[in-house]
Amino acid sequence: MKKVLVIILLVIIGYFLAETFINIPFGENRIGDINLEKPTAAGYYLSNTTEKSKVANVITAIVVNYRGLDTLGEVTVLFLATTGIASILYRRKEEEENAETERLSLPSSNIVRSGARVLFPTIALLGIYVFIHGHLTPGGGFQGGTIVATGFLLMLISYKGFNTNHNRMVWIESLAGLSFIFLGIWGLISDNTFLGNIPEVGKLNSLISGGLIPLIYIAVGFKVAVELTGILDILLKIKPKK
Amino acid sequence: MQEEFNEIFLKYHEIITLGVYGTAIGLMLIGLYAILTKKNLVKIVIGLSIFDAGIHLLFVGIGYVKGGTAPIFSPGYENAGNRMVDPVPQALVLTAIVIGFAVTAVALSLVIRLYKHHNTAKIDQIKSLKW
Amino acid sequence: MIAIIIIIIMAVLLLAAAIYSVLHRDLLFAVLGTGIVSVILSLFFYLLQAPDVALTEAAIGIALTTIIFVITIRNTSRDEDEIIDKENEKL
Amino acid sequence: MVITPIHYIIVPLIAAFAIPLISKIHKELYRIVPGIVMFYNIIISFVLMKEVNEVGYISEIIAGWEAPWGINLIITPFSGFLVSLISVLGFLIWLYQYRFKKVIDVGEIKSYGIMQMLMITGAIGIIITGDIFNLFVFMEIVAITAVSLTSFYRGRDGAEAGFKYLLIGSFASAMVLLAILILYTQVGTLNMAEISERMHLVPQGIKATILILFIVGFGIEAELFPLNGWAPDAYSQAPGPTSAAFAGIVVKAGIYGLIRIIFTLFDIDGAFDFLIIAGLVTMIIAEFSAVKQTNLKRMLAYSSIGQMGLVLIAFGIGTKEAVFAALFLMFNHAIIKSLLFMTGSILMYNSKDKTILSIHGIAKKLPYVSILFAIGSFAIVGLPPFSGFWSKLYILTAAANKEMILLIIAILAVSIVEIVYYFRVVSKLYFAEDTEHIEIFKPSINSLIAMGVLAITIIVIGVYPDLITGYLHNAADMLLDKTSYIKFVLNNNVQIQ
Repeated sequence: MKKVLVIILLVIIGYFLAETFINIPFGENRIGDINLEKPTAAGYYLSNTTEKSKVANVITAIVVNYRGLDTLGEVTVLFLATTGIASILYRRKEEEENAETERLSLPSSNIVRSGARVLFPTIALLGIYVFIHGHLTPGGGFQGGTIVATGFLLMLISYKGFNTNHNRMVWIESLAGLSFIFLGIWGLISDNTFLGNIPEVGKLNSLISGGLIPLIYIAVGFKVAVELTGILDILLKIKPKK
Repeated sequence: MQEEFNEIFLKYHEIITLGVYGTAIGLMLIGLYAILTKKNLVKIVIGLSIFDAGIHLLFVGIGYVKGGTAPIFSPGYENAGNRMVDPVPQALVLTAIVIGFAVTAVALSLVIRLYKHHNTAKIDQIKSLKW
Repeated sequence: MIAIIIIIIMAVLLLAAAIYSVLHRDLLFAVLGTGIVSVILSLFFYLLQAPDVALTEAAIGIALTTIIFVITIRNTSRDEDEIIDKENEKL
Repeated sequence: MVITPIHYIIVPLIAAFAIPLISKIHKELYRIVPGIVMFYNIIISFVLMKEVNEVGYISEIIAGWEAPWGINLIITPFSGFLVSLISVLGFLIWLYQYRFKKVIDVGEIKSYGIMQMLMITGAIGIIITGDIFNLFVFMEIVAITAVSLTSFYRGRDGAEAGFKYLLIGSFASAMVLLAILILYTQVGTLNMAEISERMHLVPQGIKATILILFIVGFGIEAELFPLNGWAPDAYSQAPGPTSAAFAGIVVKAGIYGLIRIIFTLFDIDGAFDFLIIAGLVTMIIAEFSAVKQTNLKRMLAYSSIGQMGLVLIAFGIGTKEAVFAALFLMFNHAIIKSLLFMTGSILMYNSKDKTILSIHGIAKKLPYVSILFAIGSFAIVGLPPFSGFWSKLYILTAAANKEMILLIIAILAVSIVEIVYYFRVVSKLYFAEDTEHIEIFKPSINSLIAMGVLAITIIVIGVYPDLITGYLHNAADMLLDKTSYIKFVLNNNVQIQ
């Protein structure tokens, strides 16, 4: 009975959504001419990014520079998720000592372990490559950071003894977060706006270009990698049911 | 391969429209169905992530421009500014995906804690609060 | 022509995987379904000229979301209705 | 260094990222850091309010891109007023919870401080940002911290209330995301001033869809009926200071979002009638549910929902006078309800089973807390020497000027209900037979100071309401003046030095 009601409700919602999106034609050019004096926001980004920011990937320019405050907020959300999960699943000291920490792990045969040992540096390098080249190719801090975290995941589940150095993680996380903000404050001092960019360095489509944008994205990459590894580490350490 | 698909997108426009919008709205409805009818907390979180996936697809869908290329001025595309897809929804959906992951992770950790206390992950057996 | 069929198949598969993951009683398979949804979704993003989003969805949606779901299921119950578990406890 | 609105965001973030490091260096320092940040927020508010009263608006652009292209932060007399209120409350809540007894473990208090501080930052961000997607991001910050704080205590119900909140909250944010998406296809921009300027180009049907999505999205934070199912659970399960922060800060941000969307983005007929009806239904249902509650914090939560309904009614009346009254009520509700939650959680902590029944006659043992609770109760129902009286009076006169007789009757009837359940608690505190109590936990001196400051504010504003009415009139004028806002953000974008 409840299911029937829900399905009727869903049909109504679906109808309204379809009705709305029929009026929004797919594939229509809503950007308009990008060379107008006052283009739309998207048009402005497309026509000015290469000149004013010297960044080839427009998405990176938007994420890090035009809408940099969003990205700061996004990094904060991940940070808060790590903090929140830690506090939700927190165990007091005495509980911690009593519990045998046994992580979820693959059947640890030699093949798995040596495979992980070979794969881990490759994955980590790939991730770092992705976030260093964020301003040139698709990808950036978030994608690269996630890839690095996947590498750590592989190590965590294939080596029982592999422990992330908690102290070092805290340092990297804090320093990456702080360097994001301080790069922003650099802009506040030199350009009088928070996150203001200094794009004079380098030329388009070379590794050193885009001013502070690649630096910020690298900081984001480190922070995301450590935060996601932290989340996985906390979740993997839960004592499973018998 | 992307260029080939662009030509096809021009040719069979209606079908593609239906494909993208229809799939997106379909995903949202399926997710909503799971949220509303399922009793298992893990299933509800799965529904939530499917619902989010639908919205993300809608975002990318409305940013698409017929015949456009990806908004990256890589070598050879320096003057392609006028035939690129809309970069703004893509930037927004990037943010939304990461935030969605954070929310899912928090939700799942709550599920684990609820399971520890009640030894069940079903709403109707977790009785202390009204649902 | 083949390409258009591929796209239609992708759309149908996407919805089928979503329905499968909502309806399947074994949560591990349901999570596998969401993984498939993410894979096809990131292909969709790639075809809609959004390589950045495709990469993000691939990294976060396929790898990380799936793994945290699996961890959760390991710590809770694998069966949606928890019948199997209860029976196991009796034995 | 010149003080600009961005300090509201970067200073707490620096502190939050640095607290894990600081905690390794000094054990006491990281408890104080949030307090320093909150105090700095008060200084920022002080400077900016002074400036905004001379200039009218303060706008700050970020990353060097002017208004429609980049994100901008904007302080108007209205938002500046709310932000100052939140800053002061945030500091007092920190003062109240400093060395809060129940929070003992080091790991926990670290994350507690970070989350509490960033929840307040998120609420401030919602209010000062001029960009709609940025608003969504800040909303998520508030949501995630609120969920984690709700399930902070080890007990079993905390996690449940948290999950409920998270489920409803992520549904709400999905709705906001969808609304932003549809809005973007119609106007091609995310800057609120530009959206407001181009809104007349959008067809009515789509406009209504967007409005509904936004109302569902923000209605959840603003505790609008029937979207407020999370509120009583979250309020009653969260730690005491967090409940105070919910009532004083998070809800204010939600209401602000709703009001801002309706006032600056939309001009649909019927939106204001909708506000009145929604507010009325919310108020009546919440106040009647409050009567039958046995848990004090749940009762306060329902009362809080009811008051938010009254705020929505006042905004819905729509005249300058009514908006002024609504702002006054928001101010009053923030300070009074925070005081009630602070005192109430101490009373609850000393009762045996967290019910109203078990705090009989506790006034002899906790005299200061009880008298502060009584002041709060008298103020919130609107007795004359306290500040709550004036806001209710202004709302009633605004309604009378528009000849809404039924509305006046409804508000008065609900006030009687309010009086019934608040006086029931107060009379039991003082006059009921003494029952046996568990060991009494005396509030620390700093929490007494925090509560005392709030109580003194209530009385002072009650005696001299003119102290803040000037600011409030100014704020109300600016809220209704949509065109000068657009003009300021888009054309006259002079950066404040």
